[in-house]
Amino acid sequence: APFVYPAAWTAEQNTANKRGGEFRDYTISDFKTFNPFTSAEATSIPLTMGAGAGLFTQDPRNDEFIPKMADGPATVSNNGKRFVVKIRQGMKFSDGQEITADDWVTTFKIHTDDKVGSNSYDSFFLNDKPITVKKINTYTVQFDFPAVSATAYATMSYTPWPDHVFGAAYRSGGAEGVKKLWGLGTAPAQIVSPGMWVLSSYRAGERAVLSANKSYGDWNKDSRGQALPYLATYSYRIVADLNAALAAYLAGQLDAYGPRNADDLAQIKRAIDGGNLKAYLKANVSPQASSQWITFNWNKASDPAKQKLFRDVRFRRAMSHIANRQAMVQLALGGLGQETYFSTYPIFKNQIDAGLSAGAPQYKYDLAAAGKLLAQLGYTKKNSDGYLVDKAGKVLEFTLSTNAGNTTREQLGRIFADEAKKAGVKVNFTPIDFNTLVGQLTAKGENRPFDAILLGLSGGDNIWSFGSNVVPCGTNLHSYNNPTDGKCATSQEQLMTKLFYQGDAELNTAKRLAIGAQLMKAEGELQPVIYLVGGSYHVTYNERVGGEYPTNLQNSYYLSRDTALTFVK
Amino acid sequence: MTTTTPSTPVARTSRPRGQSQFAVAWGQFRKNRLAQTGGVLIILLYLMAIFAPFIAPDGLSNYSTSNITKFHPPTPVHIRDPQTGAFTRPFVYQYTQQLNLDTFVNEYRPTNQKCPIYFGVRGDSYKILGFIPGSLHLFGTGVDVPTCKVYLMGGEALGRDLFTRILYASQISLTIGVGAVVLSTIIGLFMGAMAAFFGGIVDTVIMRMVEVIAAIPYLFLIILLRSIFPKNINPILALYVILGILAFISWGGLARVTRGQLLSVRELDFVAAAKSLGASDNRIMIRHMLPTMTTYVIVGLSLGIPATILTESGLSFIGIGAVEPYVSWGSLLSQAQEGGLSSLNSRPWVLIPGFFIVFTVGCFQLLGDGLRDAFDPRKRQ
Amino acid sequence: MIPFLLRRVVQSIPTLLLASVLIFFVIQLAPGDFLTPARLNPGISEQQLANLSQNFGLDRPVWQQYLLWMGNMLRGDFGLSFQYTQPVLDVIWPRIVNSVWLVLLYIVLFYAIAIPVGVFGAVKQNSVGDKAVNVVLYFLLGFPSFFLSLIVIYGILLLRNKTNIDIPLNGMTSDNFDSLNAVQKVLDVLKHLIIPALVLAVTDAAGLTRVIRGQMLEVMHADYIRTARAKGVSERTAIWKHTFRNAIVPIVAGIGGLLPAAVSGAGFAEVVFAYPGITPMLLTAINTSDLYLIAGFTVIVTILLIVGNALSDILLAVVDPRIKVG
Amino acid sequence: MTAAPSTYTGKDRGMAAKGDTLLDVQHLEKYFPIRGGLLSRVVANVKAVNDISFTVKRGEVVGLVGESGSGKTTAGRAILRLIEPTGGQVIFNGTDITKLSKAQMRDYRREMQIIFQDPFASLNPRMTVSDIIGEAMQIHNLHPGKGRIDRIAELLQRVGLRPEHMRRYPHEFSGGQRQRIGIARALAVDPTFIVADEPVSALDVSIQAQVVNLMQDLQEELGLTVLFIAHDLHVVEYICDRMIVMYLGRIMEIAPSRELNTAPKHPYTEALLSAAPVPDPTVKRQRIILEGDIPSPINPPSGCVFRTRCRYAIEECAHTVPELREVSPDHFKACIRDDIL
Amino acid sequence: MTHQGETLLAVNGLKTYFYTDDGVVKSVDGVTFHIKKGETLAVVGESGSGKSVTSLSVMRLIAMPPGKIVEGEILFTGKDGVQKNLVTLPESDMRKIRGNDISMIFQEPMTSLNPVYTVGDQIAEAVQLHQGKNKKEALGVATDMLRFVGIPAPEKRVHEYPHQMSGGMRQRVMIAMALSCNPALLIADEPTTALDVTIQAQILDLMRKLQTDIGMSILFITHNLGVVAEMADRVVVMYGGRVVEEGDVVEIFKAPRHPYTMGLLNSIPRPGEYEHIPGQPKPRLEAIPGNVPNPLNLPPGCSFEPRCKFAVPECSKAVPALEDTGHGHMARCIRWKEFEQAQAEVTA
Ligand SMILES: Nc1ncnc2c1ncn2[C@@H]1O[C@H](COP(=O)(O)OP(=O)(O)OP(=O)(O)O)[C@@H](O)[C@H]1O
Ligand SMILES: Nc1ncnc2c1ncn2[C@@H]1O[C@H](COP(=O)(O)OP(=O)(O)OP(=O)(O)O)[C@@H](O)[C@H]1O
Ligand SMILES: [Mg+2]
Ligand SMILES: [Mg+2]
Repeated sequence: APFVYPAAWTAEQNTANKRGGEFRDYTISDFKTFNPFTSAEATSIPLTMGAGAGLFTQDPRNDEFIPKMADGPATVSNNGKRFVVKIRQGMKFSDGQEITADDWVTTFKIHTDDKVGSNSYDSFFLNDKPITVKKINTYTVQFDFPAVSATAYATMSYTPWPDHVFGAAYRSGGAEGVKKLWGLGTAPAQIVSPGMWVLSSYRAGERAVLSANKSYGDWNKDSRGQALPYLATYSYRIVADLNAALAAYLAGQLDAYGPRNADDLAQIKRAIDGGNLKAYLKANVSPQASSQWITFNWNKASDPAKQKLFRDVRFRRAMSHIANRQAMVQLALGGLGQETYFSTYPIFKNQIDAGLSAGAPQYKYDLAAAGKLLAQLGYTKKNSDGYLVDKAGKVLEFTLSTNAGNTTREQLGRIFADEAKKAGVKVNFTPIDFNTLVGQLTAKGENRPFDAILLGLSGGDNIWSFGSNVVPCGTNLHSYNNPTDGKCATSQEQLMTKLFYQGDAELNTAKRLAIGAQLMKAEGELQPVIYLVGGSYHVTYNERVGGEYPTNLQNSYYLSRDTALTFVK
Repeated sequence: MTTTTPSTPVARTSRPRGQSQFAVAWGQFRKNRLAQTGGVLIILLYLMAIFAPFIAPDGLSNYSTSNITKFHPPTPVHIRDPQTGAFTRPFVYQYTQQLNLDTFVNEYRPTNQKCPIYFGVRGDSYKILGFIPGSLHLFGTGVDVPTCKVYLMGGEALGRDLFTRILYASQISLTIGVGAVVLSTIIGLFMGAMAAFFGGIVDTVIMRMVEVIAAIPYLFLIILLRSIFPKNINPILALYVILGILAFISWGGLARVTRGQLLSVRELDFVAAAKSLGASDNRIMIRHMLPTMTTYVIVGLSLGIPATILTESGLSFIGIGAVEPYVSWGSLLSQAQEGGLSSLNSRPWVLIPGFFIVFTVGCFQLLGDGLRDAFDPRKRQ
Repeated sequence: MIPFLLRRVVQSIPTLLLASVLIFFVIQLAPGDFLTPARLNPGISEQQLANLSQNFGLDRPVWQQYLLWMGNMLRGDFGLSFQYTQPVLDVIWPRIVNSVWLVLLYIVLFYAIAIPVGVFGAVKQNSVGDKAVNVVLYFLLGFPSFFLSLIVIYGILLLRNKTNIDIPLNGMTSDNFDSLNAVQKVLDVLKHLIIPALVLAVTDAAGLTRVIRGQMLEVMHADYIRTARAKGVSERTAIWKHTFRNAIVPIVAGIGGLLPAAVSGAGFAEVVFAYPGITPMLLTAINTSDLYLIAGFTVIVTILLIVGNALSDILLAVVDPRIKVG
Repeated sequence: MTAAPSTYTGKDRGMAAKGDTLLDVQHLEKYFPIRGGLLSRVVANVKAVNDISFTVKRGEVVGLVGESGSGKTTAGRAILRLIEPTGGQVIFNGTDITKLSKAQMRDYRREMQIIFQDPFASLNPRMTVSDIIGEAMQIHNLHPGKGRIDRIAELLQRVGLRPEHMRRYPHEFSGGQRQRIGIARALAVDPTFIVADEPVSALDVSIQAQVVNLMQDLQEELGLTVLFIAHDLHVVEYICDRMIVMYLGRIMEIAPSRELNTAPKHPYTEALLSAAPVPDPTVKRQRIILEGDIPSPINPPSGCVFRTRCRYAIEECAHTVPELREVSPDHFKACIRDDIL
Repeated sequence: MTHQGETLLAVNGLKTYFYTDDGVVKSVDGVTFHIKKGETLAVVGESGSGKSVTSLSVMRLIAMPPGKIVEGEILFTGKDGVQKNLVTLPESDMRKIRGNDISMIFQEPMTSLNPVYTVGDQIAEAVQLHQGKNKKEALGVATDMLRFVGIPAPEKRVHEYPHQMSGGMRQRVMIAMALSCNPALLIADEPTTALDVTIQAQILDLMRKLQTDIGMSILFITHNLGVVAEMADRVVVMYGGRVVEEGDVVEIFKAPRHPYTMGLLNSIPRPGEYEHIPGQPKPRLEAIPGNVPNPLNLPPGCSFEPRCKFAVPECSKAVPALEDTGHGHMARCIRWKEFEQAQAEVTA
């Protein structure tokens, strides 16, 4: 039986059964490969092709996983660590070959071969322990997790790539054999897709055109039984930057655009009002799924005074008081954004609300409060330049870096530095090269090469919205404290680490939210990282296309539409 | 009749002092109106750059986080009282702003609050040329209403006064151009002279270097070279780095020309004459051969500077030139273009720095061309 | 001819080698490597990073990496691009071809503008027209190409809104490119190329115009032009047949060397017009430290330069019989 | 050498008697390599000066004539070591100066000077006249201090210019005046020997005589020894004591001036004399017109280099390089035929 | 002695000025002379005396601006027998005369040929222009002309470029080009100055031969009196933009009436005239003192006055007139009669 897309997933039913047509999307960086195992970009051909192919899919109405390629819910055993999944029968790849358990097993194997270098490698490990995937029979796969995981369904929902292509190459040529496949030079006809789209043409640096995979329609229907997708073609135009994309969108050459800020919105609105563009535009649909923050280096053996300062919670709280988030929203985000105080993105409202009601603190803009805290640290006098000095006459100063070229961050840093000056703190703000910055941030040891860094993170899911590389001690992005032994420096950190793993293994949503709330409270008090502001998510698309989500389902996590249900009016 | 002494000089209005090459060139140059205009304008530009802190009403990075003035439009200066129509002290109106959530345009409206403009007001303190301190500004709104400000050329993304920033930016744009070209000229002359003088392996090595540098497209080379230096070096140091890189990639042409010229000058009779007088190689090099490069160098400088100003603006545009808190015209433009189309149609004043580039380069071109013509021996008898 | 070209190739080998060493050296000096961004990815573990670094050969010493690459290059293998995990040549070749098209059109337009204007300036030396053209060109010369490109794009957008003419904004081909026939394809590409090429040509033409004008003026005073006039030839013949042919000799000599500069110069326009040429890809490659891709580009462009120089030598021999190629 | 006198005595500076050999050129050769090929190796040589030998006596004026490209300038400069000779010796005042080091050579530079053909290229356009003339004094540290200016003024007057010309630049002078500056420069170090490389060829007819006369005066007053290069036989005929005729890098004939002009013994000299137009419309004479052009010095004819244009050439001329031999007192020729002229 | 032919070219009161930044250069200031059919007229004078400008004025090849023919007429009787004033002739008609009725060869054979075209092409160009022949025929004519001027293997040479030829050869090519349309008048502006004596002799010989064959007139510009003596029938002596003396060649050499001419004749070395007796001071040339006048700033009176050893105060008052001293011998000197007398005494 086919998978039926719920009618509620779209605001506008394609009752007239409009078919064919093209959805014109854009991307700002050229595609690097068609190979799903070596691809690492955010927008990639394999990702697009594989859309709609996964054992489970998240329902935007309630965030629950529902069976997609799976024929029904998984059978869970072994204390929630074993999942046996039956595969929907009758599914075919775009080349007509049937999709079977072998495809999942092979895909898993290749992803977890370290010689392949797949970007998904890590997602098949839990705490360094591998997951195993086994074929039970042609239509049954079995997943064994090393531990209970809240994100098990997300993990199992990877795209199955054809065993008859990759498995064959892997068995004969190993990792190298796989890597050789599906480069940009590969003829589109040779490319096989399990998902909604299949590549039909590609022009380097300009455009990729995908066409509907006919086989997909066999097992995917709309609520009235029509095969999906409705569209015949999905195309990407490769543009230099978002300004170019906006220009093309305004010229009617693209069907959708992700407005960044008030400027973009104003342009679009102006074009719409001027009658040059027939488009839908809604601002402030939801917050963005990302964060901007400042982290202080606790591992500064070379400068014990600074290390002591950065490790002092009062100092960090003072810094949070200094961050004029209001001005940041107004100036850097053009008024369209919100203040943030936690690592959880504001889009994950359930978690935020849980945290706030559990009493997670927010140290808001308050220079006076900052001054008091700093005075407690011994900074009571100001010198002739207006900077606070300690008893020895040493100025309270530190260097703040961010990656050059990111205007928003540069402005955030500017504002932070300028406000700090008002409070008597000298912040030497320098935008630096991205690679250097990341090198500094991820450096390990007792003496790491930075004072403070302003950066942002995005990515993660809405099941357990804390970063596995961020919260636990000893992980890569535990940016404030990353000593050689990877040990926590404070009890709060230990608590947070504990809570993180606890929540990650909690299958019950409510309980998980509660654990998260505790985590937020610990984090808020410790202020290891000062969270600043987050932008808003806006939606606009050309009115010639329909089939978008109902407005209440649109947000920066699920975006504005499912392409399967999109059609050209 | 065997006298060899010429009779009184024939028909020559004898001048007391001789006319050097430069005097002749100057005479030629004086006739070229366009070039002179260019030259005068350039002098004015440099004066503007030197006295930027005084001319500018504000400090380079001053803005308010409470009274948000992001992209404040230029404020027209009024000299008549709107009611009486009588001439008054020049003034501007204070503006209010409001984000229109329908059009998403941040709307600015003049209020009735008049901000009178005073000349010679005290304000931000500064140091001209790095050592002459001062806090006097050519003009400003004084301190009557603290939120009052003149925006002659509007405000930028953080609400900083663009006019002020353009003036400060000119310091960097104009010095980097000159600095890099002067430096590359020195390197080029030195390398060319070395190659010509020592010949053999030195010559080969230098000329190979020139070739290699020329073979790699300069844009790539600059970007690559810049990436060697950490970006978190002191911003002022970053400027020197760019200056150095620009000089490094552009000395090749001059070195090649110098070498060629010196090799050919070496064959000239006046060099042979000096040699026959027993002049040492050093003396021949310094007194006779290198000076033949002066014309080329002067012209090269005046034409190389605008080219470098353009390159610098391009680099700042792609984000590897001037970094905050320093700005150059190119980086101002880069900041402007981040707004994309909005910069063009809703706040075109952010493009003004671009016109400063165009104007400066144009002036330099006029000057350079004039100099080239002035030094052109074909233009003389 | 053949020995001459051979000689050129032989002579350029050291240049090429040195250029590649320089590039390698510089890239290695730069902080970070291809995997730096991956280190910031919360989803990638240390183990995984070590795997990747081994896969890319980044764990080996620089000189080994270099020698390996050099050896392979001599066999026509430029190595694998990290980003694309594909042979470098496969990745960059279409970009180079695209850039060459743009640069060629740009050069054609560049000459098409500069030559008539320069000749006009020389023939009507110091006339009002000459001066006016000069001033205009000077100020065009002052426009950074990216700035002019921005303004032009805005202008096109306005024009499109006003007239509904489908003027391409960026890219190299239209969306329906694949469904066009050969002639239409050529026209379509041309339509996309013309504006960036024109912007580039216009901003640069002033320089050449000055050179041509100066050359023409110089040649116009040559004895053989007087000879031609004494023969009774018309003004047009004197200018175009006798003067021009001689005036362009030094310009022809410089055509080859123009290539790398043009590739660089076209770079800004490629970026602003989102043209799928060398520079945008190279910038990404530099940002991602895609070592072999950068080195590959440099080598190919250097080869282009050498080819260009040889070409201009041949051209030079055509316009100037005094030059003997052989 | 003793310190230079501050004024000219107008006489020999008494080192040796007039008439002994001052300059002895032996088998002088200068080849210019022509490079080419893959590795830019020397593929051929321009044999600009090809084994020439002659002597110049103290106080003598010797003319060196020949058509353009015959190697006169090259010979003159090689003698002064302004270009390094490829082979042979230049014995000046008993010393073989080709063997001297650069530093040693500098002392000899005061003794030997040169005057150039091109009055425009030979003066540095960036230096004033006083700088140009004073440079030599500066180098050899002659007349330091105030005296230097006086000396320059004196030199200027000596060559027929006025002291106030001192501050001017070369381009402000006419060709004849520039040539005078060039002469003053050469005289600044009180040389014994001067190579005058076609000093009047580039001058106007009416000015030529002025400069020639000046040279002649100076030579007599200062007792200079001069090698006077010219391509026009007539110009040098009366100023020179002896003349050397060159063709394609080799000496064809050496003889006292008058004898050479009236009774040349070499076919080339004969043709050269005959070709020169006579400024007398009433004289209508039969001329010997040489066929063709001068052959290339890269690949000169075998045997006698003149044979290809010689009307007396015989088979034998192609095989032997004729030696310069004395055919009458003080008269040398390089021709194997004695039966002609 | 003079040919009794009719006048081919008559230049009357020609004034050609250059308007430069530094002032007006009166390069040619009232020049009058004529050439008869078949005659060779030599123009001598020093550098800058206006010889070339005169000839270029006849061709109307003066660069305008800065040059301008301000006054005078140039009357020329072309092949069609019609007398025209070249000063006022429309440019298109003038083009028909250039290269066809009047041809010109220049001083510098090295630079007077276009380096990028074969010599054949360059000769053929004139033929195509004036004789309406097609390219192939014109090349045939070019080959014939090369043979005519004595270039060996003309069939091969016609396809060669100027740089492949020596100076003498190029000057022959120039002559071939000039003669290719059988001009009535050949203007030769110092055609041999840049050449070696032996080559000069070849070229002069060739020119004389050709003149006899074709019967054209030659305006021969030079500053070499020896060449004048060999080539000319009549001589015009120029100084400071003016004709100072004109007359039959023998007259000029034997009985000069202008001090400049005399000075010039005295300052040139004559072969075999000076005997140097060892021990005696050497003989010397007589030189004209002073410098060539600055054309921007000519003296008000006789332009030779500052250098003239016979100058009297009147000389600087006004420009003397060009007076006929008999036998068509003209001189521009107020004291010519005294010289005549003095010479008569010497001869007597
Ligand atoms: N630097 C050089 N390199 C190569 N060949 C040279 C060089 N200098 C002179 N020659 C050649 O040497 C030969 C003799 O030249 P040189 O200048 O000595 O002749 P010249 O007799 O002085 O002629 P002219 O009368 O033209 O001055 C010529 O063929 C010339 O081309
Ligand atoms: N284009 C010009 N602009 C200004 N002055 C000029 C120009 N052409 C010639 N003259 C001046 O006209 C005068 C006469 O020049 P012309 O060339 O006729 O002299 P010439 O007698 O031919 O001398 P030469 O023997 O050097 O060829 C000179 O003083 C020269 O400076
Ligand atoms: Mg010479
Ligand atoms: Mg002349």
